[in-house]
Amino acid sequence: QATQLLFELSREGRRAHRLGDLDVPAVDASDLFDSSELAESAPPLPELAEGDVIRHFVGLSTLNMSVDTHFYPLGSCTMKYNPKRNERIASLPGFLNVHPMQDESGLQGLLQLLYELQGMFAEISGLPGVSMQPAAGAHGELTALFVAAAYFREQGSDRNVVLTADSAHGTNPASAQMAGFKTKTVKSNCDGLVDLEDLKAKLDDKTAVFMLTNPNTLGLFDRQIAEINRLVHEAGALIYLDGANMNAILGITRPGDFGADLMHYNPHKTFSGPHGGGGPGAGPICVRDFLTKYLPGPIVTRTENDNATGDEDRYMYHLTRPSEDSIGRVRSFFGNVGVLVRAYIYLRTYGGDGLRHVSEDAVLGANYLLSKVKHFLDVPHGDRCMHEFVASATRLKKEKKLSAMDIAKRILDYGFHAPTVYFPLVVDEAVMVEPTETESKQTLDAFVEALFRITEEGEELIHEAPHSTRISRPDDVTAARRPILKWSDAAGESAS
Amino acid sequence: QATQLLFELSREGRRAHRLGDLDVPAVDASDLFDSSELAESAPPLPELAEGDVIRHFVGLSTLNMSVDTHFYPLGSCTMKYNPKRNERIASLPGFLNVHPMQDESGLQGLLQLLYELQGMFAEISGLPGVSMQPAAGAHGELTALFVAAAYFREQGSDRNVVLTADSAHGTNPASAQMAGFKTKTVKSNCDGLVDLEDLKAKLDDKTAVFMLTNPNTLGLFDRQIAEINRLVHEAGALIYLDGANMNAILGITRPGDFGADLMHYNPHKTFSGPHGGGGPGAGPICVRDFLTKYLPGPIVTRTENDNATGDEDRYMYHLTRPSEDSIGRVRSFFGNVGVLVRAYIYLRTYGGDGLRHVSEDAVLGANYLLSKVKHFLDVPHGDRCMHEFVASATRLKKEKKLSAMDIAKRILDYGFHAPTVYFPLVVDEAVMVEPTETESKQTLDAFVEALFRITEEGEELIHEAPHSTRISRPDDVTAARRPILKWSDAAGESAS
Amino acid sequence: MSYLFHTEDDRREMLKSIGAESIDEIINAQVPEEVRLKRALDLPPACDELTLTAEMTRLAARNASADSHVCFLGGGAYDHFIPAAVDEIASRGEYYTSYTPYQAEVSQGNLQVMFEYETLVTQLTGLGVSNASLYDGGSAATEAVLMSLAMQKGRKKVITSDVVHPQYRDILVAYLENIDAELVVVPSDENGHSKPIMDAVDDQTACVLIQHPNFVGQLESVAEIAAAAKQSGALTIQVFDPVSLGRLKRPGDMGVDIAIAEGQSLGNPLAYGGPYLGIMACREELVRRLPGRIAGQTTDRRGKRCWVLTLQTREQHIRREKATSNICSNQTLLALRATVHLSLMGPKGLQETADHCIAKTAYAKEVLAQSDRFEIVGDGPSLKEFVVRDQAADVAGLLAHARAHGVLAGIDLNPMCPGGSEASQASIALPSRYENCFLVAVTEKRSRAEIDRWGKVLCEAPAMATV
Amino acid sequence: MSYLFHTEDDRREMLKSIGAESIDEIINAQVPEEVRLKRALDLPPACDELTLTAEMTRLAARNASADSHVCFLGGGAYDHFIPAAVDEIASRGEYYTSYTPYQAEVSQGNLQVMFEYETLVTQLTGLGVSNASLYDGGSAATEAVLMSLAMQKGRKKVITSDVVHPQYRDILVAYLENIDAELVVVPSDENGHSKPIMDAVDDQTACVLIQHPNFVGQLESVAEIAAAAKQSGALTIQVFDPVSLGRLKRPGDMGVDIAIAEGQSLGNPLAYGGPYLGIMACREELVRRLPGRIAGQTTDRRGKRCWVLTLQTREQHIRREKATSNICSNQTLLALRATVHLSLMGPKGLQETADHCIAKTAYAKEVLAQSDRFEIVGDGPSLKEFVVRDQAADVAGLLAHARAHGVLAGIDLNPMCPGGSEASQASIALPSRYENCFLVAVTEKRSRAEIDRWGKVLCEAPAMATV
Repeated sequence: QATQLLFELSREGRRAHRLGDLDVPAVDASDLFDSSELAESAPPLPELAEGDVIRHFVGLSTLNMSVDTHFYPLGSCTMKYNPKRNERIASLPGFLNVHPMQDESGLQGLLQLLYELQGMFAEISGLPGVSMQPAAGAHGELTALFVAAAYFREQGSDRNVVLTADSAHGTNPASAQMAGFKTKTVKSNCDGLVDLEDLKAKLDDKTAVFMLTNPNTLGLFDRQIAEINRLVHEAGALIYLDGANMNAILGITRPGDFGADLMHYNPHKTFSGPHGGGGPGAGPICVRDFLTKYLPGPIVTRTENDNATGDEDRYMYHLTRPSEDSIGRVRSFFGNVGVLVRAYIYLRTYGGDGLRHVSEDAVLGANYLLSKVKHFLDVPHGDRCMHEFVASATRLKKEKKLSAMDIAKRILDYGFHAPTVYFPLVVDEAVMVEPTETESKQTLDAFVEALFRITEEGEELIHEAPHSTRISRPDDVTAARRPILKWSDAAGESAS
Repeated sequence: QATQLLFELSREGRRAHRLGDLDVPAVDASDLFDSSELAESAPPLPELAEGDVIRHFVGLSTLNMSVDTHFYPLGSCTMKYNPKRNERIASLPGFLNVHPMQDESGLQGLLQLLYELQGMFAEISGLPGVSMQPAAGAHGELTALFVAAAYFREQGSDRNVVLTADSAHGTNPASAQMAGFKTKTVKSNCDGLVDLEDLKAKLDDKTAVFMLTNPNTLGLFDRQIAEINRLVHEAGALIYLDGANMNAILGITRPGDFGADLMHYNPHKTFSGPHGGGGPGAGPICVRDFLTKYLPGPIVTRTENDNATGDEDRYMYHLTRPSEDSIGRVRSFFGNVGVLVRAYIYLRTYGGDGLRHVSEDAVLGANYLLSKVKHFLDVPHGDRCMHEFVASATRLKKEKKLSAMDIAKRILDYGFHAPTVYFPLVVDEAVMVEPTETESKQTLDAFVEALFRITEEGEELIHEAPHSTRISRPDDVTAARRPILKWSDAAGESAS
Repeated sequence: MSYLFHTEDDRREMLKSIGAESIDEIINAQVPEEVRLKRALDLPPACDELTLTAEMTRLAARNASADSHVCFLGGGAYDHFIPAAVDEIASRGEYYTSYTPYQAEVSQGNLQVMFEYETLVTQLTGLGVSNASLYDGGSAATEAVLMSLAMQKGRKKVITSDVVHPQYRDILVAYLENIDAELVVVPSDENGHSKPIMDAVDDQTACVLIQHPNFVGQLESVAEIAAAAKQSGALTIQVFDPVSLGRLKRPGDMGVDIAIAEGQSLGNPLAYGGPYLGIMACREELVRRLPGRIAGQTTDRRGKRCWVLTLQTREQHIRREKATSNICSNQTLLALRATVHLSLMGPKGLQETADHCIAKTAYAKEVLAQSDRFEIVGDGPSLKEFVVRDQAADVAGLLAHARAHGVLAGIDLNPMCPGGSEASQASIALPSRYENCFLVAVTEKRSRAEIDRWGKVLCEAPAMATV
Repeated sequence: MSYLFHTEDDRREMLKSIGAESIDEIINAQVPEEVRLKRALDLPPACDELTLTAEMTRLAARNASADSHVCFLGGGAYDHFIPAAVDEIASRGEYYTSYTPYQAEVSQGNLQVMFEYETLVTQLTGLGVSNASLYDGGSAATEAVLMSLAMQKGRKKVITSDVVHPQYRDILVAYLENIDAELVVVPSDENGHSKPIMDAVDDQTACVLIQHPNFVGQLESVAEIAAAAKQSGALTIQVFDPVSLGRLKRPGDMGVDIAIAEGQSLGNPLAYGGPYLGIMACREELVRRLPGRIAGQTTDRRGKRCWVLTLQTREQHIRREKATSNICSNQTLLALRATVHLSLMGPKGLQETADHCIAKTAYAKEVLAQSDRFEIVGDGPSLKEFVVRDQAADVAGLLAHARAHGVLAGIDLNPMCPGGSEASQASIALPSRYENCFLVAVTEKRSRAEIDRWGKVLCEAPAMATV
């Protein structure tokens, strides 16, 4: 059946939304405004009935895999179960329909929540300064680098180099560049950890920040962390922790305790999201005491309420504007509050002990998969990992022309989302698997079974996979060479 | 991929819902209750995690066709678009979380709504007495027959026969039997309308009620209605109207105006439902003045409020208990209020004029389909209809062994729900199509095209249809002969 | 117009295909002039979504709800907690906008849910078979009686007790009025137990209908009553409370033949009384008289396990007047909610819920014992519901006072007692011992603070009458 | 534990397969003893759904919302009506629990939505190309500036006006601080128009950033400014209001090169400021510098039309430090909401919404004109937003009074004026003419009764200071 575009469903004169009659005197726009300001006609949007719209978008939704429908072991993305209570509570009008320019006196409930959440982020990270303004992980990275830059600027320092690991997420160097830094790459050693010699060689009096992912994108916790901590700080630089992999270490170890001076969280990953098809996320950052004054604001603070009538109003909560030294804003308004509210509910649901169990089960699941997968796929970095691991299809590629991409495509036919492939760059034909703690052993077993079967299947079957999806192997090259980025009436395109 | 049952997913010790610690002193049930009253263990329900439950039921949902996903031309069922505003408004806590035993003084908003809805039902039907207690159409039928029985009982009459049309829904005779009546069937004539001679022959001083469906299940409005009205009433009987087909005549004609003394509505059909997979519905009934006192209650009434402070509390609304003559209750509490609230929102959305347009477009759509379908399928009862029509596959069956059921099964492959088949019983190999007013011409055209293609397709292809669904042609006979009505651990069943 | 699709062009093209000038022409050819409505319907004018949403929000806000008030009302409908996951599932269009699964191939979702629901009900009740649901608890009780009468041709007597839900009895009266059967309502003993019913059972008795825990919150001697009924060849029907089965013995384990329940408390909102969920389970031998839809397991033409509607020869669309019942819908959406709810609960969750109800109810009784004005009526322990006598004989005033203070404190039993507005005949009245009493339900949702507040409001209420 | 799956049996079997005695053993082998946390995290204890839902409901009720109060606040976030159909779609798990469409075969839903969104944005703006969304309006404005700087190597000057949203300028300052660029904020004229900006454009100017309608609700001479910029070889960036395009000329039709907007008003809830939707469209020639995700059309191996993420060579996961931006997420769920919203609106609905805003805003101005205390500031007509001066110079007191009467009456502009708490530097301050003023937004949602109530509350407020 054809998947038509909205624009192809449109018929002139059809309508969904309508307003009632005006209950105030009507105003003719052309009387009020200069004709040069007015459009000759309304924008050429499609014209649809409400039933059109619902069936169209409900139909499209069924073409997605999602956590609610499929196991989604996408490495580095922490596709865990998204609790339904989070959605319900975050949709209460008192959270959902609150205007960002409201006065703090009418926001005591929300500010209390945000205040407590700041405290929880600080406790989990071991870093006391918190800003919840950044809108996503990469935005948090960038913001933290702005903070570092402001710090060095105030120090009168000319440190302008950021070191990133070769296994790091691509956002690390991109953020560093946007924050005005030069970047240098630190190599991984054969264990997949930071090559200390290379780090030493690159650390100098120009180094501002070493950006570290720990556990790293290979799913390995860097056991040299104490040494890294010493080296970087002795060189006068700061350590930034990419918090993408926090799901491995909640309550087990804290970035602030192992040397990080700044970090960001991905609440849409670690604190159950949801991911929303690629967004929204949030990117709250935590920093050490001496960096707190550079944070963007506002920050939530509290004072004792002298007129308290009970527990409920024991404190007054305030939006405190950032200090003079603040880097300013990185987005409008407070931050991605909707995402933060969900993180708060998640953290309250588990509590401190529970959170440690989350990481324990995430680690257990990944190691269990690893213990099975290693029998038929190479796993270059050993048989222990934290919350994810990276296998390599190099051998299969040589022996059977079976690439990481082929595996990813074929596993879709078995009813699983694909693992992350070709990342991190330090592993050839990488297949990066992150099961998370919210999958059953039955599901993990079924996934391993499917993965194994694929390694035994015929080449042709696999090279043409997936077979069960509506489309298969789209032509990315043509898409990029001759981009079609919008529907056009004139193009005379037809659904197929 | 297997579709496992909940019970097969279960693992001992897994849990979803938990309560917190008791904030009152704990009580040991075995101290409080006699041991003979207590179960030795909790019921053997399945043990699942919340993520299990969500993925299971989200997955199952995708195996349904529904109005939100597919055109659903199921004759006699009025599968129209279910407005999303209805769902949102009906879910407001002030409607959703109201207890049925609350005092009327805390229910003024809801009672106002129900009062106004009673009035709208009366206006649309032309019958002044309304009870909204029945829970479904068939329940409304039964209730109306209870009312008729009570009326004749009070009259001291021994009328104990209900006449039903041979084209009527099966619920008509079944309800009559439950209400203590004997039933006789009135034949249809060759035009598909009531055979007046047969009606005359069967009307006598034992006849209590003639149950009429108008437009009938062939989608035909009985143009002899004035004569039927005269005949039945002159014989001293009452006319009951099966309101299943009200979607054809809203604002066009009223049952009370064409002779009905009692009727029921199907708000889940006519007033946009939704159908909920087969329920809940509602079955409000309307009756003539002289039958009002027999209605089950409570009924909502209103009085002027002497202490009114504005428009909002100008009236006080009351739950009025039924009279002494009332038949009593037919279900607990007020009725299917959630369904009624949706009907109210629907009626307010369209208003009187709009409602007439609903029926006009329903009639237009059905006649349009009829004008196309008649070229390749026999339509025994002419080329005009109201909101639905019945085609026959008799010729195709003879010529190509293509039955109504085959057509129903094959059309599923084209992405349409099947029409109703083998009903009404008066048409051989009946294919009953009701498009409703909420489908676009594009959809109707695509449906006709698919139907036409099927008549041209090869036998084998069709006899094994559907091909695109997860299952095909289940074995109904074995299901009924050796019923398996529950999952059983011992059966050692396995998913396939 | 609101949800209509056709543009003027569409209409023109469609009329052309039909061969008609106008829609009126099509209609007028069929609907005789004499019965046509010559004016517009007199309804409020069409209203847009924005305006209507605002207006309805104001209307909704004028109702006291279990959200705006603290709710201690029960009597067959309870403010139990509903996990968010239940709403998430039930709000999927594939469930709520589909219809009865006539085409099994495109209804496996609903059919499997029905089959799972039926299985859960058998697990819950300890009985062999369940249907896919009925309208509500009250009408299900009557359907169980009708089923018993049909099973036991010749026996015309239906015996029940005056502490079975008055509304359930009201329905029974309405249905039995029209058929050849006799209803006997046996008075309960002074503590509100129905044991006296045992003496009324005879060889003319088709069935005995009891409720356990009963309407006034007391437990019944179900096993004994069922044994006595069985000895006389009568069937035993028990109205049960699903939540109580977290602790109490299951109907099937006490010799009950047909168990029915209001399923609202399993994940369904209060909704001012409906739509609700009629649960019905019975012994396997009775299955062919069971009313309502039933889903069963079978295989498809490729041998795949699947589900279908089955045993349809009981139903009206095939059997017409010979059907077991006229019921042709079922409460699938509410059964779905119950299925999801029970899946989330599991055995432990259900038990925990029952335990919290028990403990909180005991605590509520204690709180009220502090005032001389109130007396707990009945000698037995309570699961979640109990009766309180207001010695000041001002129940209506008391409850109005509480409501003004944000508490729905209980259900006034006076109107249900003999002579009361809801007791139009003796067969549906409560015993007169419940005059000046109110019924209180305490679910797991009620916090200690709420119970304390309830107690405080009641104890501090002014007494308009005196003892 | 909450959402965990593994039973003790599961854990045992899994550890056995791993060859470890315990999870601790696995962890301790990797995380050195010296950095391990030796205590439990100091967080509130685990909380069950019932308790937490009740607690959060109380917390939510302590906020004044656009539901509990009548909202006249704007300033970049607006209380426009959101049809129920938008929530229905966005609450489907297939949308909100999926991730970035890395595997196109199982992400065609999201990819097609992105492609439709992009098309709708081009239809709305009259520009050739759109990305699939950015974080929010404010950061999108800065991304547009960065894009302009990158396009125009050598030109370092960024020119904007003091009536562009102060927070948007605040973001710009933060970003430009770290790179080699100069920000010039040109004062608006006495009526709040940015025409003086034209004189500041020179051959060092990379781009001109204006807002139309601007922060104080006035229209700008966009076409003239864009023409002047073009003459100097600079790009013009316009911050627009999507709803205004129901009536106003589209950015692309006025010579604008890059148009950005806050997309919140297209079906996204206020949510205390986020998550929001950054809309960005530009002329087709600029596409290879566009930040963020882009979906494009292609065909699959069988020739079927389909959609993929494309032009990824701009992005950080391929280009790393050479990427056009570090942005690797997008606001798909909010873009979905906007897509559904615009589909429901259509051209007529958008126009009707703009017309209602215009009429209601005009009416609100009239209502306030009845009081001597208030003066409307600015000479132009308003689409939905305008500035009011409180001649009694007590804006904070006035707005607090209104809030106590259930009305969120406007945004106090004092803190944004020079020396105010939100104007830490001159480049982000409003002109001092807006001292003692507040900003009012009137959307189509405000009924006449609500506007009258707003007027009454304001006019009857006690004046603490005098003129």
